[in-house]
Amino acid sequence: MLIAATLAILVVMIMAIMRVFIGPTLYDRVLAVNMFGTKTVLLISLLGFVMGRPEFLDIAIVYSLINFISVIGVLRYSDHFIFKQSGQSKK
Amino acid sequence: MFIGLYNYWVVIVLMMVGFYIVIAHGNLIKKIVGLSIFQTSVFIFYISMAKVDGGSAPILADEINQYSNPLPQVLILTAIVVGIATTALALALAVRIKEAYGSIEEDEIQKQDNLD
Amino acid sequence: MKDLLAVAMLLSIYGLLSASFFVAMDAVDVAFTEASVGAGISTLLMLVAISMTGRAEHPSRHKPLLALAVVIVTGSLLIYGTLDMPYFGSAEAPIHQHIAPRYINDSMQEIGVPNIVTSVLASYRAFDTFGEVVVIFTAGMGVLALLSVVRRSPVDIAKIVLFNDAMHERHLILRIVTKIMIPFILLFAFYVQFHGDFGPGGGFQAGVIFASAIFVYTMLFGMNTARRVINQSFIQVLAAIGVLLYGCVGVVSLFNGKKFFDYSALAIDPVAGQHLGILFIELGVGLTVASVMVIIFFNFAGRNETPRNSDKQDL
Amino acid sequence: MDAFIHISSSLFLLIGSFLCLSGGIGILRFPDFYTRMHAVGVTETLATAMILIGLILYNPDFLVDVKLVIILLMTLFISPTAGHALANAAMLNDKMQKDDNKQNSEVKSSTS
Amino acid sequence: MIVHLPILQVIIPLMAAPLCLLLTRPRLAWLFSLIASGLAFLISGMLLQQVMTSGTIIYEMGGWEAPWGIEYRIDQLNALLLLIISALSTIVLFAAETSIHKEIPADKHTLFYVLYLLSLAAMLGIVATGDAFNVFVFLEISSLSAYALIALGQDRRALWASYQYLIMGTIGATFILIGIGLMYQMTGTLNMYDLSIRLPEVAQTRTVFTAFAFVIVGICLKLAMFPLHLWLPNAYAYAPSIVTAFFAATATKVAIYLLIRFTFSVFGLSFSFTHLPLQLLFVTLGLVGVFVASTAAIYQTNVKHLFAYSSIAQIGYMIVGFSISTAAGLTATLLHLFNHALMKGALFLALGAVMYRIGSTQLSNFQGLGRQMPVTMAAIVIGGLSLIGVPLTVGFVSKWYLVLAVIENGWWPVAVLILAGSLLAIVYVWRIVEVAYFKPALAGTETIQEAPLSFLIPVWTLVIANIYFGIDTRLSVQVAQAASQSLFGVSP
Repeated sequence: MLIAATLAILVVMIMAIMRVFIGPTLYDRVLAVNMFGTKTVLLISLLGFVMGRPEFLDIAIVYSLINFISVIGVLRYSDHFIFKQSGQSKK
Repeated sequence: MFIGLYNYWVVIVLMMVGFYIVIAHGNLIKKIVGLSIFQTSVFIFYISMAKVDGGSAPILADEINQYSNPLPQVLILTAIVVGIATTALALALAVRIKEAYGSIEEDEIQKQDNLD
Repeated sequence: MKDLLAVAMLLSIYGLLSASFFVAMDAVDVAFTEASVGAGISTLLMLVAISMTGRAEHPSRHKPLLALAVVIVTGSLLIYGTLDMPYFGSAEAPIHQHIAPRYINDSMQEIGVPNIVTSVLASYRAFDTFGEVVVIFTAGMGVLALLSVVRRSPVDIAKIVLFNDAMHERHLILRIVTKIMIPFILLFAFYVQFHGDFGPGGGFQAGVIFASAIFVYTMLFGMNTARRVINQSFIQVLAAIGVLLYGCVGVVSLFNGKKFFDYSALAIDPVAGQHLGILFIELGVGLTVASVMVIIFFNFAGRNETPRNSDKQDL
Repeated sequence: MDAFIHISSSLFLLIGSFLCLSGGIGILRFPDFYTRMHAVGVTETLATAMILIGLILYNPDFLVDVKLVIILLMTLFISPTAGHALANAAMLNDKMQKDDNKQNSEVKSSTS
Repeated sequence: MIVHLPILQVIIPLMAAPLCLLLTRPRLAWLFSLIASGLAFLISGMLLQQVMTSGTIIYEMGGWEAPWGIEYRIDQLNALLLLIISALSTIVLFAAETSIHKEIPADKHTLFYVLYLLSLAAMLGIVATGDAFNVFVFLEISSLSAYALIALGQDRRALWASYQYLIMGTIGATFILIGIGLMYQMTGTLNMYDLSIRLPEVAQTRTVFTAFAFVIVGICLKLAMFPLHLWLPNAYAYAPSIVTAFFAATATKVAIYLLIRFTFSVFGLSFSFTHLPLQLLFVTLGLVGVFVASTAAIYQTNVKHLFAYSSIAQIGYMIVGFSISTAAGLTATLLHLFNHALMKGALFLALGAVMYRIGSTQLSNFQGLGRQMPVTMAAIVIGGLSLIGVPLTVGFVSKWYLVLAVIENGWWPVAVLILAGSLLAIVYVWRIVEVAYFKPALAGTETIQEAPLSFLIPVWTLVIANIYFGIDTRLSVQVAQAASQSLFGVSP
C-alpha cells in the first residue's frame, strides 16, 4: 500500500512539473511548485516508511517550511515587478 | 554489461546539461543557474558513490548492521555550503553588473566594454 | 525558458528532487541541507537578484556549437572514466573498504555520537568543517563588500516605507499566519541544532532554518521593520564570533598541549571532551551560518529597496 | 484490532492517493488558472491529511507520530494560506493589467 | 609551541580575519593584519629552517591519524611556497594602507583587510595541507575572497572581470572536485600520501586516467595556463593595485604548486609522464603560451594589462620547466616561481604607486614619469630587466637554470625558443621605458611627485631582493634543489 501511494505521488509530481514547464502565467508555475513541494513532503514521509527508518521525518518538516517560504518569496518579489511595471507605465 | 553504471551516466548527463548552460548562455543569471545545476549534479555523483546495497542511513541504531558510507556525505555537506557561498557571491556580482552596465547579457556588456 | 523567474522555480524543484534522491540514497543529513539550501535559500537569493536584474532573457544566441563540443568531450570523457568504476551500490568498492569501516565501527567508542556523519564532520574532519565555516563567512564578507549601501536620505526612506505599507495591506492573512509560525520555526531550528548528534541536522541546517525565519519576517514586514528588530552591525559581530568560537575550541586544545581540534583536551574523559567539542563547534557553525545568511539577504534586499536613481552615487 | 487498524490505514492511504491523483489531473487538464487553483486547493489539504493519518495509523512509534502530527498541522496551516496569498496576488495582477490596458486604451482613444 | 607551527601558520591569519572585522577601525585593522601576516612570515621561516634540517613535518588535526583525519604535511616544497606567499603578502600589505585610500571607498577598508587575510590564510592552507578534499575547501575560500577583492576595483569592468573569473574559477574547482571524487572512488582515501601509495595499484584503469585529466584541467583553469588564460588579464588589470600585486605574486604560484603536487606526488612521476603524452602537450602549450602572451603584451596600452600578459608568459616558462620532469627542470620551475613572485610583486606594487599619483596606468600617462617619479620608475625598469632575464637579476638565474635543464634533456629547439621569448620581453619592457624616459611630460603633469615612502620601502625591498638573489643564488637554489629532490625522492 505504501508503495502504491508512493507511486501515485510520483505520478502527481510529474504532472506538477509539466505544469511548471507549460506555464503559461507565473502564478500557474507558483501553484505547481507549491503543489510539488507538498507532494515532496509526502514522498519523504512515505520513503522513510518504505525504507524502514521513519525517524527522519525532520526532513519532511523542513521541506514544508521551505515550501512555504519559497512561495512567499516568489509572491514578494513578483509583487515587486508589478509595482515597478505599473510605476513605469504611469511615468 | 554496464547496467551497474547507469546511475552514474544519468548524473553525468545532468552535469553536462549544467555545464552547457554555463558556457553557452549569455545571460548572467542563467549562467549562475547552470553552475548551480552543475554543482548539484556533482553532489549527486558523490552521494551515489556512498550508497551500499541493503545499507541504511549512517545513523547508528539497533538491528541494523549495514550502513552506507558516511564520508562522501560529509564531503558533500561541505561542498553544498561552498556551492551556496559561490552562488550568493555570483548573484551579488550580477546585481552590481546590472547597476553598472544596465544589462546582464554577456554580449551587451562586452560591447560596452569595447566602446570604453 | 526565457522567463528567469520560471527558471528559478525550476531550480528550486531541482533542489527538492535532488534532496529526495539523497534521502533515497541514505544521505539524510545531506538531504536536509540540500532542501534548506538548494530549494530554499538559493532560490530566494535568486528571486531577489532577478527582481533587481529583470526577468527576461534576451534571445540572442552565439556559437553554441563550440560549447556543445566542449560539453560532449567532457561528458564522454567522464563516461569513459566510469567504465572501470565499481558498480553502483556494490559493497566491495574500495571506498567502502578502506577508511569508512573505521568510522562506522569505532566512532561510537571514540566519539560517542550515534550520527556517524556528525562525528566525522565535527571531529575526524573538523578542519574541513572549519574551512566550510570560513567559506560561508568569506561569502558574507564578499556580499557585504559588494552590496552594502552606505546611507540613505530621509526622502528615500520615506519612499520605501510608503512602498512597503502598500505591499503589506494586501496580505493580511499571510502576515498573521506567519506571525504564528515564526516562533515555531525558531524553536524547530533549536531542535535541529541540538538534535544533530542523534538524527539528521546540526549547526549548519539549524542556522539556515533560523535565518529563513528571519527572511520570512523581512519579506512580509519589510526591511525597515526588520532592521529595527535586528541590528546589522550586531549581526556582523555575531558572524565573526561564530568563526572565532569554532577556532577557539581548537586553540584551547592547543594550549592544553594537544593537537588542534583534539577535543579530548576539553574534558578529563575523552568521550565527554568530544561531546563538549562537538557542541561548541556546532554552535559556532550555527551562529555563523545564521548571521551570514541574514547578512547576505539583508544586503540583497536592502539594495533592492533603494530607489534606482540614487544607486549611481555609491558605486 | 490490528487487522482493523491496518485496513483503515490502507484505506486512508488509498483515498489520499486517489485525491492526489485527481488534483494532479486537475492541475494539468483544467483550462485556466483559477480552476487549476481550485483543483489543487481542494484536494491538496485533504489528500495530505489522509496520507498522513494513514501513516500515523500504520506506525506505532510515539515520537514518529508526533512528528507526523506536526507535519499535518503545518500543512493545514500553510497550504490554505499559501493558496490564499497566491490567488490574491493573481487577482490583483489581473486587475492591474486590466487597469493598465484600460488606461492604455484610453490614452490611445484620446490621442487618436 | 614549536610542534604546532604548521597549524599556527594557517590559523593565525585565518583567526585574525574575523577579529579584524570586530576592530572596525581601518587603521587598526591594517596594523593588525600586518602583524598577523608578519607572524605567518616568521613561522614559515622557522618551518623552512626546520624542514631543511630535519625533513618532512607531519601534523595531524584533532589527533586522528592520517587517512582518517586531516593532516598537514610540510616538506621542502611546501615550506618554500609558504615562505614565498607569506613574505610577499607581508611586503605588499605594508603599502596597502596608503594605496587603498585612493582606490577603495572608505567604508570598505576594514572589509578589504578581512578578505585579504582570508585569502592569505586560504593560500597558506592549500599549500600546507596533505588532504585532497581540504585543498578544494581552501581553494574555494581563496577564490571567493579573490572574486570579492577584484570586484572592489574602481572601474566597472572590475565587476565583469570578477564575474568571469568566478565562472571560470568555479568550473575549475568543480572539475577538481570531480577528479578528487573519481580518485576517491578508486582508492577509498583522500589523503595525498595515502593516495600516492594506493593509486599505482589501480593506475591502469580508465577511471584514474579521467580523474587525472579532470584534476589537471581544473588546476590549469585556476592557473590561467595558455588556452585557459582568458580571465586573467582583465582580473589583474581592474583589481585594486594592492590586490593585483598580491595575486600576481602568489595566486598563480599556488596553482603551480598544486600542479606539481598532484602530478609528482599524488599520481606519481611514472604515471603522469610515461603513460600519457603530457610532456609533449605541456611543452607545446607552455611555449605557445609564452609567445602568444608576450606578443599580446606588446600591443597593450594599459601597463597593468601588459604585465598581466607577461605573467601568463612567465607561467609558460614554468610549465616548460615542469614538463621536462627531471630534477633539474623542476628546480628551474621552482626558482622561477620564487623569482617571478619577487619581480611581479615589485612591478605591480610600483604600478600601484603610479596609480596612487596619477590615478591611471595607461601607457600614454607614463610620459615623462622617468623624471617625475625617478625612484618608482627605476624600480619598474629593474623589474623589467629582471623579466627579460638580464644578468645580475633574478630573472637571469631562473632562465639560466631553465635553459640548462632543457639542454641537459637534449631539447635544443626549446632552448632557442625560450631565448626568443626573452626577446619579446625586451620589446614590451622597452615600450614602457621609451614612453617614460624619452617622451616629454604631458602638459599639466608637472605637479606629480615621487610616490610616498610607504610605497617606496616595500617596492625597493623587493627590488633589492631581486638583485640580491640574482647575485647570491646560494640560498634560493639550495632550497629549490632540496624541494625538487624531495619530490623525486618520494616518487622514484
